[in-house]
This record gives sequence, structure tokens and C-alpha cells, in this order.
Amino acid sequence: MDLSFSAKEQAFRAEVRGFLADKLPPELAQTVRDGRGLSKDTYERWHALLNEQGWLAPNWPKEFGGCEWNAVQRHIFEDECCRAHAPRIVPFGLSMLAPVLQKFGSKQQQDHYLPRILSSQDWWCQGYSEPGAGSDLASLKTKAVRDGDTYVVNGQKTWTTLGQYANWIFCLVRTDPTVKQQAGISFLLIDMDTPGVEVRPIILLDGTHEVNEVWFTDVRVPVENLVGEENKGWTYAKYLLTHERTNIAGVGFSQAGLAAVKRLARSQMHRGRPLIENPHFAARVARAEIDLMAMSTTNLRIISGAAKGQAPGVESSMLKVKGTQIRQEINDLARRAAGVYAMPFASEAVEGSNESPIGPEGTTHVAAQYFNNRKLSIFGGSNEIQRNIIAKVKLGGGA
Amino acid sequence: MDLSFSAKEQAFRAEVRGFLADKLPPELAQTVRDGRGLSKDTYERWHALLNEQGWLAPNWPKEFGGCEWNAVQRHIFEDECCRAHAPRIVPFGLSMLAPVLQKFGSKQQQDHYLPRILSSQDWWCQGYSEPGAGSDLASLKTKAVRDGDTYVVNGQKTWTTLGQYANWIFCLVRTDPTVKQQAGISFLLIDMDTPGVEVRPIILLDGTHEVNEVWFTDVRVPVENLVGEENKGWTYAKYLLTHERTNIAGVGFSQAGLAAVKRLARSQMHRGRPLIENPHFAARVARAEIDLMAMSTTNLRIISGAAKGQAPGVESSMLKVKGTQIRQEINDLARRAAGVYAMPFASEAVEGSNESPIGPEGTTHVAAQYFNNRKLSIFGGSNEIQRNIIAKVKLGGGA
Amino acid sequence: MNFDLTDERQMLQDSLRRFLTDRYTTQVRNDILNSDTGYSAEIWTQLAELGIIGALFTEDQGGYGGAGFDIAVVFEELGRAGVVEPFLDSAVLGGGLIAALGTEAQKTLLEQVIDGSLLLAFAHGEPASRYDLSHVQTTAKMQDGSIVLSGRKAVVVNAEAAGFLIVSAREDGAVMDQDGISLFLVPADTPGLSLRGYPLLAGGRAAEVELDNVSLRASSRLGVAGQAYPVITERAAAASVALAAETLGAMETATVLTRDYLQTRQQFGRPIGSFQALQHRMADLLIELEQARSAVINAAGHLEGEPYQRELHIAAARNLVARTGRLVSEETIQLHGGIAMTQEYELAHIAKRITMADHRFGDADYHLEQFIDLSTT
Amino acid sequence: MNFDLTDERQMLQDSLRRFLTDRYTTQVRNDILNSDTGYSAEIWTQLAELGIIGALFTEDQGGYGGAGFDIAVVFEELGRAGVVEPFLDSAVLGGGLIAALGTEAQKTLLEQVIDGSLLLAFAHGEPASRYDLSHVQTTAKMQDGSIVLSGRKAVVVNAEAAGFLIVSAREDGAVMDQDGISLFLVPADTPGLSLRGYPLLAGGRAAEVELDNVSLRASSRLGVAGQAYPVITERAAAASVALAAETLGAMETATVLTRDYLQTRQQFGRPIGSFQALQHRMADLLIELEQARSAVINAAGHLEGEPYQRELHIAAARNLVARTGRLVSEETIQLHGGIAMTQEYELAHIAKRITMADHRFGDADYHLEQFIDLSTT
Repeated sequence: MDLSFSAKEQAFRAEVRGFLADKLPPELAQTVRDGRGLSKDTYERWHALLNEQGWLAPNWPKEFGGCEWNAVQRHIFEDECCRAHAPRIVPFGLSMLAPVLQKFGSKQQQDHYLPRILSSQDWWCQGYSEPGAGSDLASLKTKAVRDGDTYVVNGQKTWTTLGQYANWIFCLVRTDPTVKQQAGISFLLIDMDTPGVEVRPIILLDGTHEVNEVWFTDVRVPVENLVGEENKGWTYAKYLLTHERTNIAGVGFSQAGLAAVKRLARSQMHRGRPLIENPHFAARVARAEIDLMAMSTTNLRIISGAAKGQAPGVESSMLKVKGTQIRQEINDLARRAAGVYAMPFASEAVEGSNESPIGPEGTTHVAAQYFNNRKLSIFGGSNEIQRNIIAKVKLGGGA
Repeated sequence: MDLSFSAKEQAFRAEVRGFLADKLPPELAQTVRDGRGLSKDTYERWHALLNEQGWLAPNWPKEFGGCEWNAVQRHIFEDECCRAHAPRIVPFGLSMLAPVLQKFGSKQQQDHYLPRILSSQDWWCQGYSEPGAGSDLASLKTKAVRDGDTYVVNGQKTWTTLGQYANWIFCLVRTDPTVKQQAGISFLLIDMDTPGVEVRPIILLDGTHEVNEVWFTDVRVPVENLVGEENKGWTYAKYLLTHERTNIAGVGFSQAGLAAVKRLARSQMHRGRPLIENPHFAARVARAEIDLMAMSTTNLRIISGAAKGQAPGVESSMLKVKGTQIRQEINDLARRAAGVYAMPFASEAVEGSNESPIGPEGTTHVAAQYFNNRKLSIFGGSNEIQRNIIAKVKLGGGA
Repeated sequence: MNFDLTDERQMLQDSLRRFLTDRYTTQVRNDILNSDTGYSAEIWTQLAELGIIGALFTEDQGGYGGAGFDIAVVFEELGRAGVVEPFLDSAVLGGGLIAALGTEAQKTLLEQVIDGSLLLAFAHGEPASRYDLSHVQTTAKMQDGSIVLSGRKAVVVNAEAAGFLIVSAREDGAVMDQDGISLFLVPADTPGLSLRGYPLLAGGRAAEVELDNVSLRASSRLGVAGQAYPVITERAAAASVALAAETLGAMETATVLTRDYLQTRQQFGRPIGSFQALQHRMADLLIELEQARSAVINAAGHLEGEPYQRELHIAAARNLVARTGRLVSEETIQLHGGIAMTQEYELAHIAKRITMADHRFGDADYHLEQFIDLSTT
Repeated sequence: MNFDLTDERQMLQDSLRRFLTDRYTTQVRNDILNSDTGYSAEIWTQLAELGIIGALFTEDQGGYGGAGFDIAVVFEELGRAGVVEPFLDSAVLGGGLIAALGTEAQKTLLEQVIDGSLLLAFAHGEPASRYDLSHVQTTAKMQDGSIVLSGRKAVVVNAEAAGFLIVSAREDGAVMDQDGISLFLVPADTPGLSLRGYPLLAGGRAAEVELDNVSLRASSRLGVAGQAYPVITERAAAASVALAAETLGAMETATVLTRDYLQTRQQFGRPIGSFQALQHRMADLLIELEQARSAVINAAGHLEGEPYQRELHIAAARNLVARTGRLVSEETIQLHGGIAMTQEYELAHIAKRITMADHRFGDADYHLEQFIDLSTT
């Protein structure tokens, strides 16, 4: 047992920290720190800076232009990015599609798409969920019918994050309706400029436009856009889901969030004393911090195992549940700390206006974020689905 | 809406309070207040005092010698008894069997058994649960086979509370194994002095002997001991279960328990101040008290409806769950308040010794009671079964 | 002991529920949320005609209700429908303060308040006061027979629509003294009064209010100089009954929406309400909902009682309802899944009403602390 | 970064687990619980021979471990098996204090401690001290070259079996001063020392200790007069690592028993583990168990670290493990149902071990307060 990082790992951390200090534009960090929404340009600017450094694809093999960092290095990188309030790397192309293409795509697909992901020429989004297929993903209905050299796609996807910025979407589609649910699904790449693709915004309860519906009406997709084999898409989708699960615990986000709560609670006064000194509020903060300290170690335990080649199993599900609980608790603490100034709706500010905020620093977005982050326990495999997985592994029972 | 009791109800409360002040022996109240176990004699002494006053059977119709009090009166009576630390009325004969006999028993059974319950000549216990039939009560296996004028009973009952004091047991037995579970069950009265009846103690985790196994080996029971019709026992059992559910919220117990916690926390010192002034402990106490204040009103709402003839439905299940949660929380507060003096095992004191207690007043039994009262959410229809009932009524879904 | 509504209150509840069910649909309400004013003048007038504002005042005051249970009945229904119109601010607070402290001349405003033609706002909280009712830094000074107000008021709900602001200011004492606070009736167009308005997350609008040497006639004072604090606490208690009842109503809607969704939404080939884990969580919500209902009854029933009991039951109810509210809003969203994350779905708004009520007149911890202080004295 | 056990600790864990699985069965343990001594001298000796006591001491002290991770490994296994023998009191506390403060002459006792032939107890807490380590009223006065102890010690675990009691007493200062506290090595047969022994709810025995002018030689003092407090807190931290690890092990057993029971117990015609509501609750327990495991690792890893980090991680771990412990003990009993309420069932004892650990060296709230104090300094 050794809880400290090796000298090599510490050197790597210093390198990352140095890069962020040099290259992360301060106004960009401030936007992230304020919890304001980021524009497409902002994301692309950050991607370009990382790409220049060769760090845009931490998890890709070197042969494809990636860093091929191990789990510990990736953790250190993500940790430092969170501390520095760097924007997140948009995952759809880099962390979700790319591993699938690298493992199951044709040489042609790899050569064509991977460089365009790194250069931000293509912006990808994900076409998985459907209105009738949420937790029960395999019941999806969007169908692709082979017609000569093309598939004709009809159906609807939903909860497509940042679909409004994307020019490509990777989709699960049903290519064989006659077999058992999982068996008839294929993995298809669709150019969103194709006629018949329509993106409709979904406004979330905090007023933000993050997700979309994507409608397909007789959309013709060349057969060479099929990844791997027809009707094997479920296998690739599951592979993708395990890759989506890096940084599932969100330790860095929680640490940054908790630091913000403490800053706010030191400035807010309650009965003539800083709120942070109120024992009831302090108890809430302390419990969240204690939980986070433990989860951070759980996360490192799994990362350390992964770096040695152990495949994370049910632990991912555990981290997902606990990680979202902690993040949501911290969001709740922030809205409490803001007091009456949690009430204003800073819709303009979310969109990036420059008007001065209404309440004291750190109060503007807390309530909106509290509501927005209810999604954490719903999207990406709800916490109920995670509990089913844990129970299945540990109890062997069905749902 | 009127939250206060009527003048008539207040007069009744004064009458009950006066009786308790006059007639409840102080040493008996002290035993209850200390949380010490009660002997058979103690219970019988208290039953006799109540019987003398005509108050031993609050819920019985007057024709059988009961008080025929309405729900509000019964509540006031129970409330005052709790405040005065009176022993509880042992419910098996008075509140459980008697309503069944009064509704479904023969005139002969009523004339014979009911007076003997009032006079304490008979002490009844309940033969419902079996090792394989807990939450799934209807799967019971104890069988009674008709042989001329007798049933021959074989099988085993368990969790039989105070069975060691009883001379009679009312049992659910299977008289027809060929039909659907509930359909083949009968309700049988068995003299525990009959050859083949054996009572074996079960020691609970706090060292107390409250419950028992009751074994039946070729026990011959006269057919006149059948209540109602053969194979209709499930109907009577369900009727009994609704009657068992009076005072299900245990408001009085919780109020007495919370008062004890506060007394203890005023005397225990923490960092040089009474524990009750510690904000973290005070917050726990306050939340429990706030919950109890609300539940007390929920209880009165249901009682007030019942006094007007409204049948309590799913509300009983809600009160059971919330009532046990609050009682168990108060037990937890008590063990916390006791600090290091929660650790001694006061087995002798539980049994009623006169040796001076080890810790300060109010600490001796708190940990044992905490563990003993885990039963509240398990026995008498577990909280999981109650949630199934609530969901069934409110959602209409199966389990 | 009687937990039935009186016939009058039953009628009030029925007619209000009927009106809101028919007229205050999700679509109508979402349009109101997106409007510039943040409320519907039309619906406001119609509800006034229905007597809903009058129900919040006693007969003496020109209404036909005004007791804790009247407030509870009205706000439970407003909460069910997610109503954002300013009943709390204009009637319970603004009108209630004038009714409690006003001279006969000042009280003539109540008629317009009750018929809906005059809106009010209560400008009390300040940027640094959080939930402390005695934390008043705004000053009121006599100057040549006039009263001059200076200071800032924070998150004054309904300030932009109000014809008068009722402004608290200190005539004497230190920032947190209970003595020395007065209330003033300030016409919206008084020079020196300026507003910075903004929408609220859970609907309606508020403003930061700047008082820059606002000069008033001496007759603008409500009640005796420096003695307003007890009435402020009494009206804050009434507001707490309203907020707790509103949250109760909103939680009823949240659980009904969830029940319906669980019964209809299919996943894995069956309604998700057939999954036992969700059933048990739903059962727990319903249990807590009954607790909240009882807490609201206790608070409403003690509003006219003696102050200690009133404050104790208010603190208990607000703490319990806040805890239950968090549970219900978070769990009902979770039990729904994604659909509840969308702005247009009814529950999204209802959940915001529930949560943001925790930010008016004290949150769960504030009321817990109040309860602890009261129960140890 | 490395979360694997060293080979030595892996061997220690394996051999201890094997021994306890084979020898410390429920029946054996329940017989020990019912015994007059409250522990088994035979098993104690065998475990000493197996090197379990030695693992709790450093090589310098005559053992081959003694670090936080050694304590964690040993106590996790003891916790799994619900062991009631006095490893904490005799070794971590008693032996640890002698090792930290003793003269060479005093340290000769350690050999007997490690081979199991000498038992110790730490008589520190007093009837009014609760969990405050500096709350020492017992006095030590020099009198004609002797030290005279007077006072009372509360719930001294293992006092009856101990050959020596390590008694804290104040030589200087006020009741709650950190300065002025000394430790003394008191032979069990010293005149004036009297015990009132009793069993503990979770197994083992303790005693109320009366010190009535107990006269000792000056050489009985451990360490420098009045300077024992830092060592007491250091050993309390070690005890906290032991208690947290023990609770972790006990929770592992509680969840394994529950998993097995859910898989086998049939109700309504199927294993109760097939009911989703119970599955999800079981999943939550397993998630919290991993949190507890991490908290124990953090605490153990910082035991030899600098005091601020040590105390911070100890407080965090004890608070988290106490919260998790309550959840796990209550939920595993509930998930079992009646069977877990019976004294003879393994879980009954395990749940008592978990719960009663919250009453040694500070409960959940005590450690929360410690954490708050530390993290705001």
C-alpha cells in the first residue's frame, strides 16, 4: 500500500500543470469557473490548443496520434484540468466514437475520420436514446433498410447532447426487426447535412439548450458508413459504453464544486457570522467532503488497478452512483449557500452575456446548475440501471 | 379544522389521568420508565387494576363487558397511559383474539372465552408465523387433520410473543392442502397444556426472552375449538390484522422516548457543555421531534376519521412505516446520548435485578432497546410488506 | 378535534381548483413564464373576481377569510397548479402589513388590493441580510418634516408590478436590533426609487431596489415608528404557512404526475411502475407527503395562536416541508427520467417551485435552528 | 500509488483469516460470549502464537509490523469474524503506550504482551469525560517519594483480565487541559485499586475502576510527567484505525451473510433476492462498503503521517465508517427479517460489534466536529 504518487507521476503532473498555466486562456477558465455555458467556438479553441500540444486524445493509441496514457496519467491530466477550470474535452468523437473505429472500423474509416476528429473538422454527436428506448436501450426503433448501396434511415433519436453543433452523428439503428432485440442492431455513421436529417432543440429545465431531438426521414446513408458488420452494432455499443465510463466518478468536478461552495459560504453572512461557521451548514459541507475524500481513493484504487490491466467491472457502476450523488449534493449545498440570491434566473448569463451579475459572486448559476445536474443520475445509464447491474453481479438475480 | 380536543374529550382525558395518578403503582411505572422487562405477575397485576375499573377492554362492545370507546377516546387513553409509564395492555387475547371471537365465534365460544380473558384466567398467544412463512404468511404449513371429533395438529409456529406465559394459543392451520394457499386455512384455538405442545424459547439479540417457537406433535384439538368455518381462517386472520393495527403509530412511546433522550442529553456533558446544546446532537433531536409532531397529527387525522366511521385503509401502512422509523430513530438517539455508557450489557437489569446500574440514569438499557426495537420494522408486517401494500393501492402494480 | 374543511373553505378549494384545472394549463403557464411581466394580468383579475385575494383577508379587512387555514387552502391549490402570480407578495405580505398597521386612510388601499387592481411588494430583505428578519441597514431619517430613505433591498419579488412598495428601514438602533425598524408605504413612482428587474428561476419576477434619498411624507409610515418588527415576524409566519402549503400542493402534483407516468411509461416490456424498487420509493414519497400535510395543518392552525407556539410550529413545518420537498422534487424527477428534465414538462416547473420555496423566509437549516432555539428556551 | 498489500501483509491476512474461519465459528464465539471471562484464553494464546499480536508492533518493539496498514489488515479480519478478544486494549492501546513512552525496564513487559502471556488495559476515560481525551480528573500526587492516584475510571475494557492497568492521571492543570496529564503503570493487585466488572453488549468485559489513594513507586510513571497527551492522541488515532478496520470487516460479513440469505430464503415462491427493492438496497450497501474501505485505507495510510493530516483522515474515516456502519447494520438486519433478531445468528453479534464501535474513541458526531474544527483551521 502506498497512497502517494510516484516521482514519475509527480513529474507528469507538474508538466500538465505547467502547460495549463501557460496555455489555458484565463478568460476561458473564468467562464468555466463561473459555470457559464460554453459556445462551440470556445470548445474548438480549447481542442486546438490541446491538439497542438498532442494532448487532445489521451486515451488513443499512439499509432492514431493519441497519447496512449495509462489510467493514472489520464486521471492526473483530468484532475489538473479540473483544478485549472479548463473546459472538458467534448467526448463524442474523441472518447466515444474513436475507440469503436480504432477497434472495429475499417482501415479506410480510421484513415478518414480519426484525423478529422483531432483537427475539429468533424464534430460528432451520439444517436443512441430514443423516446421509447431510454433505460431499455435495446428496444430502439429507428430503422435502416438496405436499398442498393445505401441504407434508408427513418426514426427519431433524442437526448442528443450538443447535436446542434455537430455535422456527423453515430447511430444505433435496427437493420433486422425479425430477431431478438439486441441482435438486429447496426452501428451507422450519418452525415447530418444529408437531406432528411432534422435537429430540434430540447430546452432543459434550467433554460439551457444542451440536448436535441434528431429526426430521420428517408435519410440515405452510403453502406460504407456501416461500422463493422451489419447486426453486430450492439457489441460495438457496449464496447463504447465501457469507454464512455472514464472519469465516471467526476472527482475533479466535485472538488472544484466543493471549493466554490466553501468560497461562497465564507462570504455569505448568517446571524452576523460567515455561513461556513454555522454548524448545520458546516456539517453538510464536512459530510460531502468526507464522502468525496473516500470516493477519490476508491477512484484511485480502480484507476491503479486499470493501469495494471485489471478491467473495471461492477466498480464502474458503483462509482457512477456515488459520484453523481456527491456531485448533486454539492450542487445542493451551493444553492443553499446562495440564500435568496439563488432565486434570480440568470438566463442571459448562461448564454454568456457581459452584464454584471445580480447577486454576489458565485451565486448566479447555482440554482440552475442544481437543476441541470439532476441529469447526472439519469443520463448515461441511470443510477437505477447501475443498481440493477450491481445486483445482478453480486446477487445473480434478475431485475 | 380544529386542532383542539372537545370539552368532552378533555374531561375524559382528565378522568383517565386521575385514574392513573390514583391507581398505577409508582414502582410499576418506574420499571416501565427504566425500560426494564416486565414479569407475568406485573402484567396481570395491571390488567386486574384496569379490569376493576372496567377499562381493560377499550375496544370491546359493551355487551361483552368492554368500554366501546371510539377511536379518539382510545387514543386519549393510550396517550395518557404512555405519559404515566403504565405497562401496555397485553394485546393477544384482548385486542387480537377477542374481536375475532366477537365477530365470528360461536355464542358458546364467546361466553366461555371472553370472560376468562378479562379475568386473566387465560393468557393467549398468537400462532401465525412459521419458519418458512414470514412475510408470505399464507404459505404456512402447520396442518390440522380431522380425525373424528378432533383435529390432529402437526407443525411449528415461531416468533410467538410471550408464549412462555400463555396457556392458550390461537393458530392458523392448514386444513386443506389441495387448494390455493389462502383457501385451505382454518382458525383454531389450542390449549397449550395438551400433550404434544412444546414451547422453546428464542433469545433475541439483546438477550431478552420475548418470543418462542411453539411445536405441535400429534396435538389433538376438539373440533369445537374451530372458530367459524373450516377453511375460512384467512378471512378471520385478515380481520384480526386490521384490529391489531390500533396505536400502530406508537406516538405515545415515541413521545416518552424523546423525553428520555432529552433528559439524558441534558445531563451528559460534551466539551464542558450539556450534550443537548451541541448543535449536531440538537439537530438530530429537533428533526426527530419535528417528524413526531407531524406524525402525531397524521395519527389524529386518521383517528378522527375512524371515530366518524371512516375505515383506515392504506393510511395504516403509512403510519406503520413512519411510526417505526421515528421510534427507531429515537432509540438511536438514546444510544448516542449515552456515550461510552451504552456499552455495558445490563442483562441482570433487564431481568429486573435491584443492583445499582453501571452508568448514569437513563443509560442502562438504551443500547439493548435500540437493538430490540429493530423488530418494530420487521414483525407485524414488515415495512417492505407495508410499502408493497401502499404501492398496490396507489399504483395498482404487482410486487 | 376536527380535520374537515368548513363548507366555505371547501367551496373555496373546489372553485379555485376548478378554475386552475380549466384555465391554468401547462401551456398557459409556460407562456406566462416566457412573458415580459412574469405574470398574467388577465388571470390575476379573474382570480381576484373569484374571490381568491379576498380569502386572504378577514372580514374586518374587507375580505372573508384571512386565517391560517384560509391561507393554507388557497396556497395548496396555487401550488398544485404551479401558479406564479404574486398572491404571496401582494396579498399576504403587502396587503397583510397594511391591514395590520395601516391607518384608516392607508387601509383604503386594501379594497384595490382585494379586487386585484393594485399590486404590492414587500421590500425588506437586503443584500447582506440573508434570512435574518431584523437585519435592516436601510435607514429612515426625519428631515424637514419628511422621511428620507436610503439603502438597498434585495430580491424584492413583484417589485416592478407593484403600485406601492412596503419598505422596511431603520429609524433607530444597530443593524440587527429588533427595535427601531419601521415600515413605509412608498409609491412606485417616488423619485430616488430605482429598480433593476429580472426573472426568477421558478417564475415571476423580482428586482434589486435602490433607495437613494427617497423622500416621503410623514404619513407614509405604517404604524408606530421603530415598532414594526413583531408585525414583520407575524407576516413572515403567514408567508411561511403560504409557502409550506404551496409546496404541499406542488408535491401533490409531483407525485400524481409520477404515479401516472409510472403507470404508463413502458420499459423492458412493462410499465415501469411494476418495478418494485420504484414502487417502494413511490410509497416512501407518499408517506412523507402525509407528514408534510400534517405539518402544514399544524402551522396553519397555530398562525393565530400565541407567538411562541406559532413560531414553533412554523419552524417545524418549514423544516419538514423543506426536507420533504427536496426528497419529492429530486425523486420524482429521477423516477421520471429524462422527460422531467425538459422545460416544457409540467414537473420541471413544479420541482422548481418546490425547491425555490426553500429560499424565501428561511431554508431548512434556518428553520431547524429556529426550532432548536425555541425548544430549548 | 499502489493499493496492493505487501507480501508479508497478504500472508498475515491469509493466515489470520484461515485460522478464524476454521476455529472461530459462530458456536465457539457464542460460547465465549456466554463465558465468565468474556474471552478465550486458548484462542488468545493461539493467535499470539500465530503472530497476530506481534503484527501490531514494530521490529524495534519486538514485533514485525505496527504500521497503520498492519493494524488495518489485522482488525479487518478480526472484524469479519466478530472476534471479541482484547487485541485493541492489550496491544494497540496498552502495549502501544508502553512502547511509545516506556523506559527500557518498562518495555521488557512487551515481550509478554506480544507472546500473549500478559494482558493490559488502558484506564483513561472517566464517568464525566465522554469522548474528550483531555478530560482527566483523576489526580496523581507525589507524597513521600511515592505517587498517589485518586479517582474513577469508566468502562475500562479488559480491566479484569489485565496484569497491569495503564492509568492516566493529572499531575497539573485544570480538568480539560492537555498539559499536565501523565500515564502510570499500575499492577492489577495494587492496594486501593478496585474493579466493578460487567459484560459488554457486543462481547468482552469492562469495569468501573476506583482508585482510592493508590500508592505507586515513582518508576511507575510512563514518560515525562504531565506530557502524555500527545501520545494518548496518537494511540487513540491508532485505536480509531483499528475500530474503523474492524467495522469494515464486520460490514463485509454482514453483507456476505445478507447476500447469501437473499439468495436462499424463499418467500412468495422465489428467493427474496429476486425482489428489485431488496436488490437496490443491497447495491447501495455495497457502494457504501467501498467508500468505507477507502476511508480505512486513507486513515491507515496517514497514521504515521504528520499529526494534522493524521487527525483529519482519522476523523473522516471514523465519521464515514460510523454512518456506513449504522446503515449496514440496520439494513442487513432488515433485509434478513426475524432471523437476524435472534441472538444465536451470526449477524446479531456482527451488528452489535458494528454499532458499539461507535461508542469508543468518539462517535459519528464527535468525529464530524473534529473534522470541521480541523478543516476550518
